Amino acid sequence: MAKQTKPTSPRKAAPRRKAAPKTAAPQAPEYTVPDTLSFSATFDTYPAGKYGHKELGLSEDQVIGMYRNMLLQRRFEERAAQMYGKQKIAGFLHLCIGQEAISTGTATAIQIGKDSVITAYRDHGHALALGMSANAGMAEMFGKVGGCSKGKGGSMHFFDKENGLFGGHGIVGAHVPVGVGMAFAHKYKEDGGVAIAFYGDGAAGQGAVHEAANLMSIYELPAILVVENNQYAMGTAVHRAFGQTEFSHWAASYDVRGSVADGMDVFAVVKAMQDAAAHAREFRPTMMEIRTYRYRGHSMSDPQKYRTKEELEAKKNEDPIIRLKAYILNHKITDEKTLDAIDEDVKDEIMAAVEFAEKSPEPDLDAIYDDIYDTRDYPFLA
Amino acid sequence: MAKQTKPTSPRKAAPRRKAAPKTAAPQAPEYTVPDTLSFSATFDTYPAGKYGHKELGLSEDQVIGMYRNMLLQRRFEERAAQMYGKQKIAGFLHLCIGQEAISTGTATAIQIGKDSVITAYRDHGHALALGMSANAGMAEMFGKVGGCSKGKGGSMHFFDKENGLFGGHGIVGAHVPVGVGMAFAHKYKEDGGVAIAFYGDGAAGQGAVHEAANLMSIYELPAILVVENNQYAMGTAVHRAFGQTEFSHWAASYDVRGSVADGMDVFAVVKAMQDAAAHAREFRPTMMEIRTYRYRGHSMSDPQKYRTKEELEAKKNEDPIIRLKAYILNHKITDEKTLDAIDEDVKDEIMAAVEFAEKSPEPDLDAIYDDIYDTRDYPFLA
Amino acid sequence: MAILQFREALRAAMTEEMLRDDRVFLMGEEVAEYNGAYKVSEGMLEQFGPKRIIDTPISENGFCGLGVGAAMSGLRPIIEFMTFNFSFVAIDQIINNAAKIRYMSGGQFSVPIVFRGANGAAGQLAATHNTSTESIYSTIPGLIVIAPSNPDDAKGLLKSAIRNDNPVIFLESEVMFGMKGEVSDEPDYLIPIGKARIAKEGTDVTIVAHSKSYHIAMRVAERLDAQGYSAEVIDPRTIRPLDIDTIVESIKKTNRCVIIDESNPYASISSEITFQIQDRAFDYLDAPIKRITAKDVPAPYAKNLIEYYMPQEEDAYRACLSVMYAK
Amino acid sequence: MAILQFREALRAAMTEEMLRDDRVFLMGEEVAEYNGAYKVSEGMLEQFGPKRIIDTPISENGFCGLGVGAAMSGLRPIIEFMTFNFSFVAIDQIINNAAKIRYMSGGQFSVPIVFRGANGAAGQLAATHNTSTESIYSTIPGLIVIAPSNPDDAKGLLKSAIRNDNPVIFLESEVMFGMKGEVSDEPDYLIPIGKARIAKEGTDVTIVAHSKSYHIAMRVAERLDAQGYSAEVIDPRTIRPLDIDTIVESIKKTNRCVIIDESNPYASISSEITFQIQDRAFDYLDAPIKRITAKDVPAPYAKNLIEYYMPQEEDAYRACLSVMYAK
Ligand SMILES: Cc1ncc(C[n+]2csc(CCOP(=O)(O)OP(=O)(O)O)c2C)c(N)n1
Ligand SMILES: Cc1ncc(C[n+]2csc(CCOP(=O)(O)OP(=O)(O)O)c2C)c(N)n1
Ligand SMILES: [Mg+2]
Ligand SMILES: [Mg+2]
Repeated sequence: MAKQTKPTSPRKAAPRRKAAPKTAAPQAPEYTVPDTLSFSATFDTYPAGKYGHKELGLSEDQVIGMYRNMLLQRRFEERAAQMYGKQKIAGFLHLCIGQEAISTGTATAIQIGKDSVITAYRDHGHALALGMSANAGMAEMFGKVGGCSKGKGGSMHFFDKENGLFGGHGIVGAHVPVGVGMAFAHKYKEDGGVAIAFYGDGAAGQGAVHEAANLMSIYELPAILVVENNQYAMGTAVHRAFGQTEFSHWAASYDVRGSVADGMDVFAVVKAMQDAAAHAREFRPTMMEIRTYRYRGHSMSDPQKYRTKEELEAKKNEDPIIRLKAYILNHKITDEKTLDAIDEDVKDEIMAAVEFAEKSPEPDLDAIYDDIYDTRDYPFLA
Repeated sequence: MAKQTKPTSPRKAAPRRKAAPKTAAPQAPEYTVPDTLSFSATFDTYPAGKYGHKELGLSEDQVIGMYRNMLLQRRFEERAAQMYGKQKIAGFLHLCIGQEAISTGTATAIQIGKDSVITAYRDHGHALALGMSANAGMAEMFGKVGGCSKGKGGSMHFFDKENGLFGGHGIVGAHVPVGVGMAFAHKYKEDGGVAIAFYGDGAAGQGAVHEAANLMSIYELPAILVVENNQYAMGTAVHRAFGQTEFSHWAASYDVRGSVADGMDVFAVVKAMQDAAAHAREFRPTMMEIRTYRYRGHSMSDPQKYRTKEELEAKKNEDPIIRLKAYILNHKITDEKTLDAIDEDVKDEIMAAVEFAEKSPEPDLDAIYDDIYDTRDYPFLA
Repeated sequence: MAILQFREALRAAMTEEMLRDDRVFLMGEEVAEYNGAYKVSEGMLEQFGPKRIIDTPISENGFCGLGVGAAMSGLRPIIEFMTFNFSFVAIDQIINNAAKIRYMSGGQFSVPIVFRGANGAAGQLAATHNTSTESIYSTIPGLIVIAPSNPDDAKGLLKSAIRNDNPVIFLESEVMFGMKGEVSDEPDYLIPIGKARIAKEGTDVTIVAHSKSYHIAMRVAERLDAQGYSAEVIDPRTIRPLDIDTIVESIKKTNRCVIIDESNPYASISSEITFQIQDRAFDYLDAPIKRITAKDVPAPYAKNLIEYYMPQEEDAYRACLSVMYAK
Repeated sequence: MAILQFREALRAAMTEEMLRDDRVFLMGEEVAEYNGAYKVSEGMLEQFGPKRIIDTPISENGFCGLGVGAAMSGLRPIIEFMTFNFSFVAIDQIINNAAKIRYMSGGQFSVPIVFRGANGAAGQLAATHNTSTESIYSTIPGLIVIAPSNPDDAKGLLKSAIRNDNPVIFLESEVMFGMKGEVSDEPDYLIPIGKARIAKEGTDVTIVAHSKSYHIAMRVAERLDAQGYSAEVIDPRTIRPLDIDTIVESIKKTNRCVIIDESNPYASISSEITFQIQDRAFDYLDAPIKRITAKDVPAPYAKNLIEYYMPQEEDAYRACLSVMYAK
């Protein structure tokens, strides 16, 4: 929690309202310029290796489920890359390999169906974690009617209303205010839900993120803004793009809670999200940084000259899947054989998804006019 | 100076380069999530009543000049309001009455002609402080060819290239990145100049300001961003619009210097600007808050129900012109009679400006096609 | 029927729809405590409270995005732009999110949202504050664009817009907010989106004009009548989808067309209406289609220049005569 | 003459102008260390150093505004949009600042700035990444809009754009970056802004098409030739100001016109060209002007749909036949 020695907004101290946006304006802040002005804040941190499944309230089955889910994401994307090579998939394809703990950890911590999630174009992991079938995902990338968006959206636009996934968005940063709007709706409808908006470190450069953060603060929304800091925006390292690279510190500019979690340890993510969600349900929004790493290029056409092989190799030692596997074995949650079987099972699921995507028909040409408006009764919709 | 206990960007420590934008990327920041994370920062403050003219290096003549300039702004605007009532001036008219110390203090502290300034639509004061003639300003509002912008811009668009005024801008917040571009050009041209962008507290809600602040930080520009916090954006009090109302604290999100000055004391403004300009000339940008108050409505049609008469009256006691007058008399810089003569002189200047504006001709209708492009040689320019 | 100002008609539409459906809310700068910069929402905060009438910081991009997210979540936001000049800082939310999310999600999410506020020129406000945005918004598939010319249409169309399941750009006018007119007080007074209004029947020339320009058209038609020419005046009301059928039917009768529109002309609505007419009624046209628009320049401040900038009644009158080869 | 890729021609233009004038600099996302997302600026960081080839954060609004301020201060920025799809978050800087500051300042400040990058559709990228922006930008007085169709024009026009004292929107194409062609290597190879190119002379029908669509036009013209019809192909190259004289001259000869443009059709360039032709050459037209455009829908992802979305050569061919009443 961003605690400030000199509380600057009187709202800070006041109890948070649980219903509608703020009504009576709180008293105006002190206006005389003081002789000295300083401030300090502390942030909640969620380092790797600090949390175990028991204290997080996770059953062994859940842990195994998380392992399977992360593996599902990994294999799904590896296969997608292969299918891209075979030109079954086209356009931009952004893989989240290395970042799987974020989606899985989040899905574990929130209430799927009740809560809502929005993310950028690097969206496969979040979709699969929230419960989208590999079939629907793969078919979407194949541009087939069996795809989650009927082949209209492709890799960057996975949507899954049932599981609360509000997309998959391609304009960097622009979906973050949309996420705050989802939180607004949760509060308006008083449905107890929280909204989480994921975005990349690069997206933090967009004014949209600043506006969204301030809005969630003043309306006291059940919102969590999460920067998936994978250290690069395409080829731009974080420290080349930002004056302040500690993203959790930004929370102080909006008087919201700030936190930072290690995204290579799924349990750290679970804990960070559990805490943030609990705060959000009481209308205390969080700006969270999750530190992670993408093992692959930005998209399929990235020569990756901006980082060294050594850096990449070093990071691979932190692989969130390997880490969880070690945890499972160390804690004797299950044995290697079972995990291998899971691996096989996941592979089968992905192979089946590829087959499903192959067999799913292309959209009718006439479908180009579907789903633009709620009706096709407009003169220009042939 | 925003000093952080845990310097987050390694650039912080490194000596600032004085020439081109950053080349070699500084080393990446520490990436492991720590067990605890906190930070603190201090900001330079410039309270009212702390500075006298001598320590600021101002001569008595300069002080009298400052007094005259603030009075010129005030009388200019009072007369403009009257002319608006007579429908000699139309459109939106925003008065800076009460805020005059900001423009005059700034103009005193910087190098006019070398440095550059940009502001929002509440621009008369800045224009007159930088040296625009009352004639050119009044004629502009009358929509006459003798106006600074030949009658094309009106009250919101005072431009004065010679004196380094880059406008007068109507889209809230949008001119702030432009100001950072002016700073970019100073550095690029190595001309030693600094650029100052003024904007309102309301404008701080625009993403453009966030982007601009980060850009000036990473490129280490000779820039000063100044929020003229007059406590209201139209009818919206600052604390209804922002989670964090201490605007100087925002500096920490960009790793730039933060400061706050009392805008009702012109000497506080001079000092704050002298310091900021000195830092800027060494490529250390500042985000500055100046606390001020607008005595009039937002524009000419504002019923002002959002504040009480008492609040307004209380603030009138802080009037920057009255304060400076008292200072001058207390310090025996000159006597009441001389100040009265200045007042008369200013009134005459304004009356002459009204006459000038009256007599200045309307633009030719054909001038509607001038100054769109550098040439009129395009088919659609009749 | 009641006599209402344009702004009152808009308020009535919003109020009725908010009473009818509690998913509807109004958000924008100064809409609540200030009662609206142009008093469109006067009294609504008192009536509906701060949960549903919501002041925002000056963060158009942010609160338009917020509206999109709320709409995707099942609410029905009305987002007020103080004026549409300020929509450019938020246009990405409108073009890329509001307009396209239904499509990109394969129809899973709809975005029932109304973006409304003053559009077009409003006197001596200079170049950034006098923009007619209809050309830009109507080129975007996924959007509906409406621009009523009178209080009754304003009410009936705004109610339809709020009930519509698509993103709607609803263009009002600073200059018209005070205009009075008869307004239906039927509780379910809905004017269909996409239907033009034949404001005056005639046989010799068709004048197409929406919003403020419609009133120029009516004056021109009167003058023509006085000269023995019979002008038909069509107010398209909805710009996208455009009721081209009604326009083409009229041209088939009059064989001539003049379009009045205060937008800058290039790639504008008048260009589009011209394309569609010549495409569908080429053989019926006895003269080139003429248009009277704002001049192809940024809006100037000076009184004489901004008056000159606007579409001129006299030019429209003469254009009508010229397409009738009457002069 | 050298054979260059389109991207190399652009790079050559920038490089030459940067060598000629040290006020010129290039700024954008990934233009420097990454060598350009589409390798247009490859090697330029090495050649000119980080003072003049500048990477930005993903802050289009911010760095476009920065460019405007730098241009007002006497520099000559080239701002690269990774693609013009992303210009919508910065459009306010272009419409309200770049385009209008000269006017609002009464001519005191000029804004010599080039906004350049890929425009239009580029395959299976779905709705937000396939926008043709020329209709929107060309409706704005104060802007110049250029869209070359081949490497030689790209070089000659980009050099002219960089030397021009007005804000220029320079529209390239992801799909064309690799296209090769002969390019002049004259040091001062400047193609005048506002002049169309008659790519092929003909007598029976005029095809107007720019950028990628130009290549469809040429294929259609060849097919028509083979059938004994003579098509004239005009590439306007500059969209604003439009060289309508050249187009009208052609129509006076052919009496027929087909426009190919991959923009969404409503209120687009094809609408405008149609207005201007019928306004100026009404009596010369023997058939309605036809247009072949992108479908009036957001761009879909699926392969078959996005192909169907684009202007079809076959449709253009048939449209030409139909305006000649040849089928
Ligand atoms: C507004 C906008 N500008 C630029 C782009 C092009 N672009 C796509 S992804 C990307 C990098 C984003 O980096 P980051 O936010 O860190 O996300 P990551 O790819 O690392 O997940 C850029 C510049 C875009 N899609 N939208
Ligand atoms: C982008 C944009 N949104 C809204 C407006 C309308 N508007 C003009 S001034 C203003 C209030 C600005 O307040 P502030 O920035 O505090 O400046 P002040 O008027 O107090 O000087 C608003 C909302 C605008 N001009 N531009
Ligand atoms: Mg990243
Ligand atoms: Mg203010």
